[in-house]
Amino acid sequence: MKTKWALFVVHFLIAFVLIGCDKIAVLDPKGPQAQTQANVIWLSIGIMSVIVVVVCAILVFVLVKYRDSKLPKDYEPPYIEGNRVVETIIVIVPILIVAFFSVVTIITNNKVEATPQAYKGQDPLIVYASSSNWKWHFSYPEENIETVNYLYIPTNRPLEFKLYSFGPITSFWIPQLGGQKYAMSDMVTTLHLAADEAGEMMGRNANFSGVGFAENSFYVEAMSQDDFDDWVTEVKETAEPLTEEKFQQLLKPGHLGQLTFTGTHLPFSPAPEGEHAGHNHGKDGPKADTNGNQEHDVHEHDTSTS
Amino acid sequence: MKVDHSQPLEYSTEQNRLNILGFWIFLGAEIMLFGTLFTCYFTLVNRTSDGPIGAEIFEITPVLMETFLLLTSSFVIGLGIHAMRLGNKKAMQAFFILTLLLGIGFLAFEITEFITYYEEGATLQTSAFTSILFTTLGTHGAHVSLGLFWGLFIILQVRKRGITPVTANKSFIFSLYWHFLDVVWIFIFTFIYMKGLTQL
Amino acid sequence: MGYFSRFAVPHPSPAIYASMIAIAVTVFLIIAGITYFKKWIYLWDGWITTVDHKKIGIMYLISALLMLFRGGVDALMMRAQLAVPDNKLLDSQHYNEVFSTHGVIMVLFMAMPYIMGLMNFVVPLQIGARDVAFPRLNAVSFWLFFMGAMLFNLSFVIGGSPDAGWSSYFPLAGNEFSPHVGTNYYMISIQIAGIGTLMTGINFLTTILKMRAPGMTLMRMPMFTWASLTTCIIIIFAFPVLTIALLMGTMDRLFATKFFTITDGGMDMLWANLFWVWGHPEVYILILPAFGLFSEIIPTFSRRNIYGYTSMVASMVLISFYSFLVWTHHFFTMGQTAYVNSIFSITTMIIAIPTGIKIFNWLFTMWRGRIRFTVPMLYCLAFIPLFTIGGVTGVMLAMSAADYQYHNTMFLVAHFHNVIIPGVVFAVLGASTYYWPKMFGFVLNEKIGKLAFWFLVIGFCLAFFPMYITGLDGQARRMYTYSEDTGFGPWNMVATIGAVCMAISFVLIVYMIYYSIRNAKKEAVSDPWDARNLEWATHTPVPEYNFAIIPQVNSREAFWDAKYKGHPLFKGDYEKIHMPNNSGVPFLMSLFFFALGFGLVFSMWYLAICGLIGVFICMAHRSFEQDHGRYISVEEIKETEAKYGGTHK
Amino acid sequence: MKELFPAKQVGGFVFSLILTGVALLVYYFNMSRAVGLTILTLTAFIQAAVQLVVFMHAREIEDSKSVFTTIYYAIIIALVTIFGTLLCMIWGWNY
Repeated sequence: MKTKWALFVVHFLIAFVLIGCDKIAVLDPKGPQAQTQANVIWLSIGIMSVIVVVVCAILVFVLVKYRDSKLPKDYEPPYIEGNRVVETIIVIVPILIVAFFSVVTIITNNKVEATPQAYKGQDPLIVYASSSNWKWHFSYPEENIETVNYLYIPTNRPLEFKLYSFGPITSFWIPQLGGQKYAMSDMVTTLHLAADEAGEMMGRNANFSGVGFAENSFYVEAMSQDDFDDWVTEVKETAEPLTEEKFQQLLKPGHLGQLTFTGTHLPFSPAPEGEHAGHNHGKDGPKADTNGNQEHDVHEHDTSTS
Repeated sequence: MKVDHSQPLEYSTEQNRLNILGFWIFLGAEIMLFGTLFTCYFTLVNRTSDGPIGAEIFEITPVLMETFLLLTSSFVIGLGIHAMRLGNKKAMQAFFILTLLLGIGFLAFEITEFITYYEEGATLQTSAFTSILFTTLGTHGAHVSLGLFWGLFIILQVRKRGITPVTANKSFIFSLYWHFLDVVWIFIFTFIYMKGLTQL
Repeated sequence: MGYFSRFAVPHPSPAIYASMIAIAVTVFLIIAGITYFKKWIYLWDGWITTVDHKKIGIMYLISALLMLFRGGVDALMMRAQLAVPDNKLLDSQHYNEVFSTHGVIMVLFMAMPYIMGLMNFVVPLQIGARDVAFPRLNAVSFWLFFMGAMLFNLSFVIGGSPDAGWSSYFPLAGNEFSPHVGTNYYMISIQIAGIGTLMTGINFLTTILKMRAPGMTLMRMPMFTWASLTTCIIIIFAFPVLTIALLMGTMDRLFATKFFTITDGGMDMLWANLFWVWGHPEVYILILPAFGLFSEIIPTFSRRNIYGYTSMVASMVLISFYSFLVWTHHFFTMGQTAYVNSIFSITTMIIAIPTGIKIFNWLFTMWRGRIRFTVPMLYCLAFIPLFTIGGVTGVMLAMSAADYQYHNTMFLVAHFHNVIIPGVVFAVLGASTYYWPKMFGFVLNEKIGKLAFWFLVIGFCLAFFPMYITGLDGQARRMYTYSEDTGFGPWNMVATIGAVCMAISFVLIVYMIYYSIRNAKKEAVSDPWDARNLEWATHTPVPEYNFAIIPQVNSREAFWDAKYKGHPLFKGDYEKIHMPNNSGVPFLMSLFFFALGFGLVFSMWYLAICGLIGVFICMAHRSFEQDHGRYISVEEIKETEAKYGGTHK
Repeated sequence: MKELFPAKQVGGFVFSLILTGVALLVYYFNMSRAVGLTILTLTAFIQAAVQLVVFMHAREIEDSKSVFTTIYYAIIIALVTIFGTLLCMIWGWNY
């Protein structure tokens, strides 16, 4: 009876997990980077389950065989210092596993930190994604449009996200396209992604950033390049221009719906990269552009002394 | 309390040996403390924002004076411990007092230096660089100031109670502390001042 | 009123008002109770001024248990809030405060002191010493931790709790985004407790290096002592980093320095870096003593010596060193290049190797043993598979390409609870049951203990395994709510049910203690488990001098060999014993620290300066004080030994 | 009077002064970054070693093994922290 129940529970759990896995975002990739990561995850789950099974098997064996109640009354456990061979095995095998994983990790690190292999050579779409409490601003400098809290991207083209923040550290994450990366206030990080197929996705800030954090998510839609171009044209025809004044209003803490503008905030509030990087600018924050010369001097000290 | 006469007075009891080893381990932690400050200093040294860089505010003369004063005081307290081992209470006290005077001299130079920095517009709040500069120097300076009081207490105790296993132990541990502050200063001198002045 | 308005909680709720009243009532009842039963003098002489490592250990344990319940209530509140989608039980601000305090309390004010308590009680007994190297400093350590914990808990009712997470990343924790005093509390209370911990590290390292019984070479030390030694090394070199990080954070908040600010060259990455330079070794500060405790319990209940002693020691030493080489894996996603991430990925995975060796050695210790399923042993047996799962998910997290997907999600939350709960919590609960007879002279009830154990294990699995799945499905950690269409609902409900099971288990543990105090046979048993190491060679309860005669050690399991191979442990005659005097100064000094901390939190400079002067006066007092301790005469020893039934020879 | 000034201590002091002087060369003469930093690092560590051995009597304590282990361990961990931090915040970061 007991075994029957146990079997039932195990079956039930396996079925439950399998049904669940179908829809698990990270394991349901829509782009090459997420695919790489999902592969690593499945590979590590596979090898790691073997280790867990081996440990559990030894444990069960030992517990069944050497439990007090099963042993003869006069059984006295021996004194065993250790065994060279056994100890070598339990050192060597983990070392081999770690060595294997090290190779995997070096290869995949370089993969996810570069333009996806399949789309190499193509001109990437550059999107400046900046966060403010608790919104995401997406600037398309080449298309010269800007959106808030939603992101339209073309499929089959490399995407280069330039991330930074107007406040606390946030983390830009679209699970189905690839892993996250931090957006910080005084420097720009780069995230390489790409979408293989059209579809709707969830994106969010994954790093805790205060009261409005839970709702700090955005809507992502991948579409063909043609649809994307149509959308850009449509935006340019219909959307209001983004003024500095308007942008300052948008930065105020709070939540906003989805907004669309022509023009980006980059001309009047440049991203903290290059000359505008955090370690160069002064009291005025990312906006300080007027005393560029003076800053440049400081910058030269930087390179000479670091 | 068992006293082992084959060893110098400061090592002569079990508790004394424990104290000295414990203090060495504490110095290990202090190395890490200053190591962290140096970590932060090296990370932030170029983040000068609108404020001055090191070469603009550092001056060689006061730095050399501070170095000389602290080096000498470290030497003098070494002589003090030597005198203590010879049992020469008078010489020991003289050396300890001289050490503290040199320490006060060092602090005086450092404070003047800080005032100059402030006058030149490099304050604690100017930039990440000045913040970490003042914090690193200040942590060392605070250690020296604390050492002055500690040394004074020990001189008073030696004066009143003579050179006993207890006071010898305390004096020796204080000397370790003082030498250590000199070691830290060597690194400050090298990696903050010399490196900053020469802009290497 | 203007003066007092700073103490107001910025975001009050009925729960906070209720706690204010509850705290006031409890404090009043405690004071009234002590006064009514005339226990003030007993409390002062017996506990507050004590320098006895055993009593300090027990005080650590009591404080840790109290903090466990505070942190546990936080956990329950979080789970209750997340049980169903769009729940309105807590609002965002409260949820943020709750998870921040939960993290800080569980790591720094529960797990750490619990470990410190066990170290305090067990290590001197295990190495055959009469006390630690610096008994007075030990009292200072405890009281600093205690005052730090009290200061931190005060934030709940005065001024508001910290709400920037237990890692308090800047600039979120800076003045601009966290204007109320919560984060000041965080910085200063951890600083105070951290100074205490650093002193404990120095104290115990000196003790273990210098005060071992004659014949106990380093390679004959019991496993828990080895674990404590390596832990102390990590403490000594990790905590100064925290000291500096907190100092810089405090200065940013109180004196407007520019370390981690957005403007003027400040670098928010540096805080994350410093925090984890300390934070990763801190994880091993928790887990190494836990490994040590398992290595004590498993041999005892397998009736066998530990398998592969040398490799066990080597792996702990390696872990203590490697723990300093891996910190960057906490922020793989911060924008370093692929090669930096690869380096730290590999160092992180390397740490799994010594840990794996330990797991297999424990398994082989049970092999050909004679396994008894007592409560402490059950915790060890549950630890092995569960910790293995936690460990292998750790290796998964270490692969930085995949970490981009796990980072900041419930997967990560599941992982570290999966190592800390089976690792540390099971260890301390098992060890408390194991050492309970030595501490209090009676054995805890097995039946209730086993029931609590099963509730805990099943509750744990239910609570944390679903998080692996929701994490991979995109549930970020620290989200106070989620919408229905995310599909996280059912899994979170399971997790909440698990949390309730764990809560029941802790209630059962309290009931077990109560029941055992009432019903257990109070006959002094000095060796109830047929154990193997020196801590069981002395009487129960342990006399204040621990051992009337310092034991002579000539093997790794001195007490076992004394029992079964007839090696004489206690040679020679009684001699007068030197013991340190009690002192109220440590307590007083930590009170001044408390005043200093409270003054700093609220920028009340006069109070802070007074506190600081008080601290210096205490230090000066210590410098001038002539305290040579006292002697316990041979007659007294004879009397005590006769009362307990004589020294085994 | 002479016995109060042992040769070992005086020698150590003079040596320290010389090392400081050598470090000063970097200030007074123009030299490349590599040479300058090497001279500074060497003089600093040698001077620290002189303090440790000559003045702090680190060798004569019966636990000198423990003492040196502690100091070496501290130095190694401090260096790991310094260079590791620079690696992930400065050198290994794309500005």
